[in-house]
Amino acid sequence: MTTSAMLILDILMVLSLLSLAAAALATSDARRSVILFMAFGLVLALAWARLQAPDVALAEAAIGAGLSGALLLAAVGDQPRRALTGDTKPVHHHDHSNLKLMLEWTVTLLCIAVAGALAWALAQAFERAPQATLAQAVSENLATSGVSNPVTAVLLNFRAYDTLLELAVLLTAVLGIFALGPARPGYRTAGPVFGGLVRWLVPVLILAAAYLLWVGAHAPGGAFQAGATLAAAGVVLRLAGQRTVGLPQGPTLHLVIAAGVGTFLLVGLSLLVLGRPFLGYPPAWAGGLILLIETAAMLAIAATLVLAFLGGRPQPPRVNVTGGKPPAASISTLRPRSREGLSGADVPGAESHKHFSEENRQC
Amino acid sequence: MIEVMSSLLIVSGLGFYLAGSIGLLRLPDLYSRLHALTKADNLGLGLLTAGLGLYTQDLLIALKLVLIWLAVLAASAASAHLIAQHARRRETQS
Amino acid sequence: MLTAHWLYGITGCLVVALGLRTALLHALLLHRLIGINVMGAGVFLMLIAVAYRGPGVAPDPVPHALVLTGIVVAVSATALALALARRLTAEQDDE
Amino acid sequence: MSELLAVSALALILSLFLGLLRVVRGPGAGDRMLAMQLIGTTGVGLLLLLSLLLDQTALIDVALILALLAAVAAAAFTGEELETGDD
Repeated sequence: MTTSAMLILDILMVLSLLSLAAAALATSDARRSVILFMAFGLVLALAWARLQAPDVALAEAAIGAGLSGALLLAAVGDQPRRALTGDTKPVHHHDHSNLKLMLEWTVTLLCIAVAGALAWALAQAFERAPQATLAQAVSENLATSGVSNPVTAVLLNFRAYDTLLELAVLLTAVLGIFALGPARPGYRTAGPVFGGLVRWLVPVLILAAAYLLWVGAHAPGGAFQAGATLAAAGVVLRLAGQRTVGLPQGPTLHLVIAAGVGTFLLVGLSLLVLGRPFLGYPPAWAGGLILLIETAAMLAIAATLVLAFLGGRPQPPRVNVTGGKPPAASISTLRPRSREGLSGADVPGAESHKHFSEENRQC
Repeated sequence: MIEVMSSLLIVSGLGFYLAGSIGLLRLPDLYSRLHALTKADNLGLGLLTAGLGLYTQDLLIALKLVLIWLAVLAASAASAHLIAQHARRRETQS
Repeated sequence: MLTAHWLYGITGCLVVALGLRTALLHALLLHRLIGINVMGAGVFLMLIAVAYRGPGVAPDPVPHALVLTGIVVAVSATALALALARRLTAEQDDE
Repeated sequence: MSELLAVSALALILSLFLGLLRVVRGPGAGDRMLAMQLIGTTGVGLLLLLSLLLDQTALIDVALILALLAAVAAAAFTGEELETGDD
């Protein structure tokens, strides 16, 4: 009874995934596509839960069903019917419809071939005995890793190199986003209903992030999930019209962004000096060191994701006074800015005063 | 006895969920669908969490379940309002 | 016979194909980006399906860690691509 | 009791499937987001059921995060962006 119910559940889940993926990709309306992709992410989170991957389900619930949807929705609202959503440089040869059809068929056949090859690889993987995989090694060494959640042990201890490099990838992405120009102008200040939502949602998200970070040592959770949840708090603040979204300004911000890689390297190098292998924690210290690295990584990941949502370098509060900006920023600051940007630009206290009065109006 | 109670709660919760989904599909426009949505959020999840909490007999888990229900309640009320407002603004603009 | 891992694994293969096709063929940048993301999700499905060991048995944590890393990298790469697209639009508007 | 949980999970995924139909059909973006809210709540319920069914307490945490992030998604959908220039 239970097994057949689960089988039907699996089939329905798989069908939803396939049809949502197809529907999200088939439509040419950008907003519709994004919403369908968010629904896909939500069902994917359920699939991870079903396949007993709660760590992945947590990350997917925070990122797939929430953050990446917010990111894409902001991009759709950003440039209505332009490069992103209207046509840019044509990819198809519009006037050669035969050629286009041939291209489409070739690519479709290629994709079918790819799916076939992947299925073959999958069959190979399934045939291998479970003992031959790394799972055995992980469970044998879990006791010395400093944590009892095997996924955290793999990420922060056994394969710490990979996580260090991943944080470097995130850092590179932030630098790329910074290099591309200033952040989007931001959002209108929240009305009473949204303001009420923000007032409880942001503290709860921060608490949830702290909880996930702490619980990650012995249960599903950890720096990635906590970082994504913390970033969601920043995104909500941004959507409510806050400009700084709780991020620190200037050099402190740079420090936070680099905190993940920095702490990781610092720990690794200190261990080298002490005569241990790079990132080879002594078992007695492993738990503490992992928590230290994870805290720094959480802050860096959260800052990265919030900056990703801003879509560029955050605007300093005083735009006109500071000179010597990199070219990209100076071009954009020459453009006429919105009224809010101007009013906040000259008077240092104007920004906070404005928020204050707006807060009062909400009550 | 407790098992019967919790089963009853879970099943009635599911009823509200299904009613909400069917309402969402069958009702003619956004504002009436809003009405279907609230049944699933408030009563469906509420009864389900009550049933599951009773079933686990674990105070910590029951507390978490109540927390989740409250979060969904507050979040869905606010977001349904925001979405309806957004749709209305779009309508009046065009 | 464990059917769940086959079911989800094969779905992963199909999802990869769907995403790849859009990423290669679609004219709009945003759709290509979503296509790439869908493709990534397909790969994740395959990896998690390989890690699955059936009900009541602890799954392999290594693919889980891989997918976790992949999700976070995918979202930051998407953000970078969106920022690039925005800059591209701004440049085209200036012309 | 585990039979009841399994059948309940089945009923919820059916409910989710119906909600997904509305997400696919629309017609407006608002209708889709409203349906997203419903499938979000259904997903929360399903996660809670699965946590007992598969004996994985951590799925309750997943349900909490999903519930919180559904609100973030709705906020992102309705947020009104400021104009860039004065055009």
